[in-house]
Amino acid sequence: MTAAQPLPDPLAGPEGTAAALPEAPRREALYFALRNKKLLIGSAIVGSLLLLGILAPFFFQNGPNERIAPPGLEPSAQYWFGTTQFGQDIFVQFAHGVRSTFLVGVLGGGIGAVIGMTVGFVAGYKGGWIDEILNMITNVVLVLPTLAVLLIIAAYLESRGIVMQSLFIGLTTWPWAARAIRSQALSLSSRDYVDLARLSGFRTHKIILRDIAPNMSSYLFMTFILLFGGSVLAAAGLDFVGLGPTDGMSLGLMMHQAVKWGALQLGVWWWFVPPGLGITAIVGSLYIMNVGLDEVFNPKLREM
Amino acid sequence: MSLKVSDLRVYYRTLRGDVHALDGPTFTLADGEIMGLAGESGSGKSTLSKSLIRLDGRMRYVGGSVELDGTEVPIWDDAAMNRFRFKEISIIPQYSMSAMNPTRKIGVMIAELLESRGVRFKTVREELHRRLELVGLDTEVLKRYPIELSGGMKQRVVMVLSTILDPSLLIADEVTSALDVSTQRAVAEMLVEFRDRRFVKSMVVVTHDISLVYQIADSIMVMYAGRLAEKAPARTIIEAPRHPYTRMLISALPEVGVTYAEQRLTGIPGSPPGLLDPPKGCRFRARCPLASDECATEPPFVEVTPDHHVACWKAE
Amino acid sequence: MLRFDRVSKVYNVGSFGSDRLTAVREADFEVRRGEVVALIGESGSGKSTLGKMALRIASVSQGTITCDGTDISTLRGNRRLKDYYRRVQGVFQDPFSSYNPVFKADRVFAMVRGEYYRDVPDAQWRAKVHAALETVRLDPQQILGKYPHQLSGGQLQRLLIARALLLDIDYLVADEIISMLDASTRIDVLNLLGDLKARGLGILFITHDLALGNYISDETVIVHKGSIVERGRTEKVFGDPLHPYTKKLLSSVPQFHKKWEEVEAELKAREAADTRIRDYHLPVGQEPPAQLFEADEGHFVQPFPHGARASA
Amino acid sequence: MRKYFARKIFVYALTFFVAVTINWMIPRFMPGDPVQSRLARASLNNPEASQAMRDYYTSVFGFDLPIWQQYLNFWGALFKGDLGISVWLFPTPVTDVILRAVPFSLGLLLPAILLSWVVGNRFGAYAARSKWLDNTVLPVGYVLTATPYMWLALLLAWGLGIVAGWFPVAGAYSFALRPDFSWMFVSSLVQHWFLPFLSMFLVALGGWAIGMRNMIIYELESEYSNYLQALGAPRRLIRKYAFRNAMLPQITGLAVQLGTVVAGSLLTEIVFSYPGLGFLILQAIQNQDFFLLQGAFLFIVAGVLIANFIIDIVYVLVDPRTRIQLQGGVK
Repeated sequence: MTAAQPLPDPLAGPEGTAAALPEAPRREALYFALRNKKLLIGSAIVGSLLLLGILAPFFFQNGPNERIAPPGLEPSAQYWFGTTQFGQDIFVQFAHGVRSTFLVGVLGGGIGAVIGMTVGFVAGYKGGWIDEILNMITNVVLVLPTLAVLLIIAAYLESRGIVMQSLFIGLTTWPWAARAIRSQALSLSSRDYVDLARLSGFRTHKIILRDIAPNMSSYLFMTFILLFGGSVLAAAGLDFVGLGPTDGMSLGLMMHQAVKWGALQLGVWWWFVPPGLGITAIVGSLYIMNVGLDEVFNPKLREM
Repeated sequence: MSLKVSDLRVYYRTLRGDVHALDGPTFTLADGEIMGLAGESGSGKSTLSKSLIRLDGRMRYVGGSVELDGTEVPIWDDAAMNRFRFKEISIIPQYSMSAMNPTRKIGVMIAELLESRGVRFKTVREELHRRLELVGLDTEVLKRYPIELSGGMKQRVVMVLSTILDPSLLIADEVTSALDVSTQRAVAEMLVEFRDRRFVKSMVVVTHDISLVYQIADSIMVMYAGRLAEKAPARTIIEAPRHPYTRMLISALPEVGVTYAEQRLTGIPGSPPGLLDPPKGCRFRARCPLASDECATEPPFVEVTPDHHVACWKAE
Repeated sequence: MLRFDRVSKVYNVGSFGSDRLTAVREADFEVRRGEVVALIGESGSGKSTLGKMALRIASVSQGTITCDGTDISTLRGNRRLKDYYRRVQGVFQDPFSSYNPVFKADRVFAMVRGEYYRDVPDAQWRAKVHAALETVRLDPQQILGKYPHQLSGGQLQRLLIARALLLDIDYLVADEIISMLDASTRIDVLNLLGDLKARGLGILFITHDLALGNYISDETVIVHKGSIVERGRTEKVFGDPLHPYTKKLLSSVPQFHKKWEEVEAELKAREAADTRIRDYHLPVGQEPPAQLFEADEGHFVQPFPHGARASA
Repeated sequence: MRKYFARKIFVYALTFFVAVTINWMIPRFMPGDPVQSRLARASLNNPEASQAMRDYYTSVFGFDLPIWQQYLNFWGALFKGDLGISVWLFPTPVTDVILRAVPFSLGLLLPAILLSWVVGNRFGAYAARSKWLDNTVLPVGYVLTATPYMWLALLLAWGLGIVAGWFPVAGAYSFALRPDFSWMFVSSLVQHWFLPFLSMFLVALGGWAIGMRNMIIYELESEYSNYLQALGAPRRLIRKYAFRNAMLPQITGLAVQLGTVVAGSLLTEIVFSYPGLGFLILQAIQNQDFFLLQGAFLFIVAGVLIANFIIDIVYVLVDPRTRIQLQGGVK
């Protein structure tokens, strides 16, 4: 969550270079994007896991909870990740788990991003008492420990689905994003071009959407990625405690079952290693991608 | 001869190649001389002043030499330069208001800086107090944090600190440009006083405001597009400039008493050339009303009358 | 007439507006069509706030600003505000910050068209744009379709003036529009304001630079710490400055052909020779009122203690 | 200064109020009347507990009372420290059950947070030194922060506990021992404590290292660093200043990260069956002990709020800028 400057400041460069850049800023970003190792490696890992999550389940004849094999098999050519104590194919579970992980990330991160952006933009642009009140709300939700709130809500829900879970996650993880976007929007809204948009008769929502947001697009995208990662981890925690979706499969639920049925004591490492590895790979690659993006969009970091 | 710069070339590295920000200026600065270094943005004036003390990460030394009091200054070698910095060459930066560590008491910061350069703080403490009082500050400021001082006070502390070791050369980088009219005069006059009291031997005052350096400088050097255009005593530059750029520039500047209704001024048409791939010959050629074929060759920076150097074929 | 009638601006600072900060105190002056008024002050004087209030970017705390008789704070709703902006426009200090860096520079024209000239056919619009560009002496070929960073500061400021002209405005608020431009080109942009004046525009030229204000304006208003200390015809204010602050500014501004000491000596000599009886002197220690005293025909000064030097 | 803290306290009080209100609302307004269904389910399993629950619900919720009266009663009980009776450990009051678990949670949390903060900051400052270090420390840091707490706990428990056999993997001390101050008991306590501590420490470490690395790069590019470099100050002095200044935002970061670390400790305790609040929560969920769950929730919220307030005080003490601004000493 570094404070990223969204776009190169045309006045910040050394003398003469500002006038010497003939191309559009976007094309320049692409140039750096294609040469940034962190971005390329990160997106390769996320991309391949995403493909696995989307496509693999279509090729399995069996569902993730079906007992189709001898229990407790080590990884082999037939069962790539081995089987559980109940004879479920761990690879099948993994693929389904990856799918729901992405779903939670997109939904939870998306809901969090929408709330965070709305609150942040309105507070930062409007200022005054609207800002004071939104700030207060943000601070209250910010200091509430997210997982504890989610636990208490989930515990009372009779049936839990991924969508419901994502909704609650999104409702609790937005405050830091709102704060970050608020301060960016605040500094952008004092730029002269915002005043100029007002002098052109633009209404508030139009100014936010057309003039402020496009200048932070990279920043907003990076915020979404961080919220995505946060949602995935929060969901994994809930699932692990046993408050995950009541139907279906998730990576957190796999770990929950592994612990519940003594995989640790029995030494069935292939039961709990893949799900955690999957989460770490997805979230970690997203974070590293984010660093890459930051380097692409923030010229100061390029020199490092 | 205090400072001697010969054919200094410093470029900026960019994606599309080198920006020829500083292309071979050669000049000297006498003992006790205050030189105003004037130019528009992209003229190379700040590249030149920065080069004399510290090249930043994007700047690349290409060639030329700098000599101070007869000693070669290794500006290409960051580590070797440390010997000269502060003690021989010092700077009052443009960002004086934020040049001090915000979380350290000013006195502690100064002591730590001095000790780290091998100077016992004890030996300069009294002189420091004297100079702070000279610029109108209470020595109490040493016990304060920067945030407790006004912008002007911070700037004065930095002026005293930068010159406390009596450097031979001081670079004052746009020190007055962030100030209001009513305070910039005091700061500018303080610079002269520093020279008169021999806190510094000679000084380069970098500015975009010729009328300001005219008030305090002995000589003015005008730069254009990475090269020197003209250097002469201050009064000569204003009253009898020889380079067409200097002439046109001066006649484009209004001063109190000149009005649109009575005496319409005109600017210089066009804009400076890009320095990524600078044009051959005189760089002012494209905007110059006097330009002719000979201007396709680069004019040398020559002394046309004593102490008056011009780089123009038309300057007779 | 764009008239400031005892206009004040008070900012609420601190949490829930617990502290107050007066940025402008009972400013009273006007801008007529066909006239340039220079509003001169240092940083923190409140000069930009006055400009922002005239542009309805900042609200007026007390007093009224009227545009040809209409109180502009009563212009509520997007439609009436847009009508106002058709007549009053602004150009700001930083040409690079005035353009949204992700769009091409000529988007400022497209914005105007989208809000005001939706129904104008393409050909007619193009003619209008070209006419405006010609007024500000820009070559459409060199400007249209470029990104802001590909243009110079001077070109960008001219482009903004052209944008304002598309709306057929009566008044222009020019806030430090040339202070960030290079010395060799800034004068041409300033001259442009003179041309616009000749076309009947009223211009509020906000600046910290006395020489620029002196050069272009008909009327001068000097502001100091939120209050107007002196105003009148430019030749009067510069030729016969009354308020100590104005004198201090004049003796501090660096000139070309005179050194500071010479200017100061001249001012002193003139002051000594001046034997007029001042009836706007205040007893020492009395707070100066916001209302100005008419010292000479159309030349107003804020009363100040006798023998006072500048209080800055 | 007083105004600043009054404002902070107001936000924390408001947060606590919101938390209590959530706590009260959820059982009341969840679809399908969960209270009745819990009562019904509990009465099947444990008739005695069911009676206790019913008593508590009537006194606090008083189903026939108007809503606002129920709400006030809830607060009244709360102020008396009455959070109900635990069903899981019937008939111990929830407050007692929680107070017994709190020391274990704090014993894990405090060292893990503080040590990871100190060590992480050192690593981060170190990483900013060279491109090579940066390219190793940074990815490792990101992978660590991306690791789910329980997964690293599982890996350590399996690797160092089960396979290597160096550390026990369940409980806070050996089941064979009774708590006393003997050498044997204390060493057993430490042995059991180490793995959960280590796993929390490692996950939190990454975040601090990354934060510090970013902050210090920012500080090294700041104008005071530039000025020092121009005056030929040695790198040592410049780094020292940058490090100290970069620490300040990291203190605020501590407050922001608190919720995440606490959540991590809950999950870690579950893996190691470590008898802190996390383990209680798992038991509460599995045993449908809702009083216990809600009580634990309130304790966690209160703890986080108190910690936030302590961090606020520390920050004002260490950052001269804030301190001076709050004292109104800015000229």
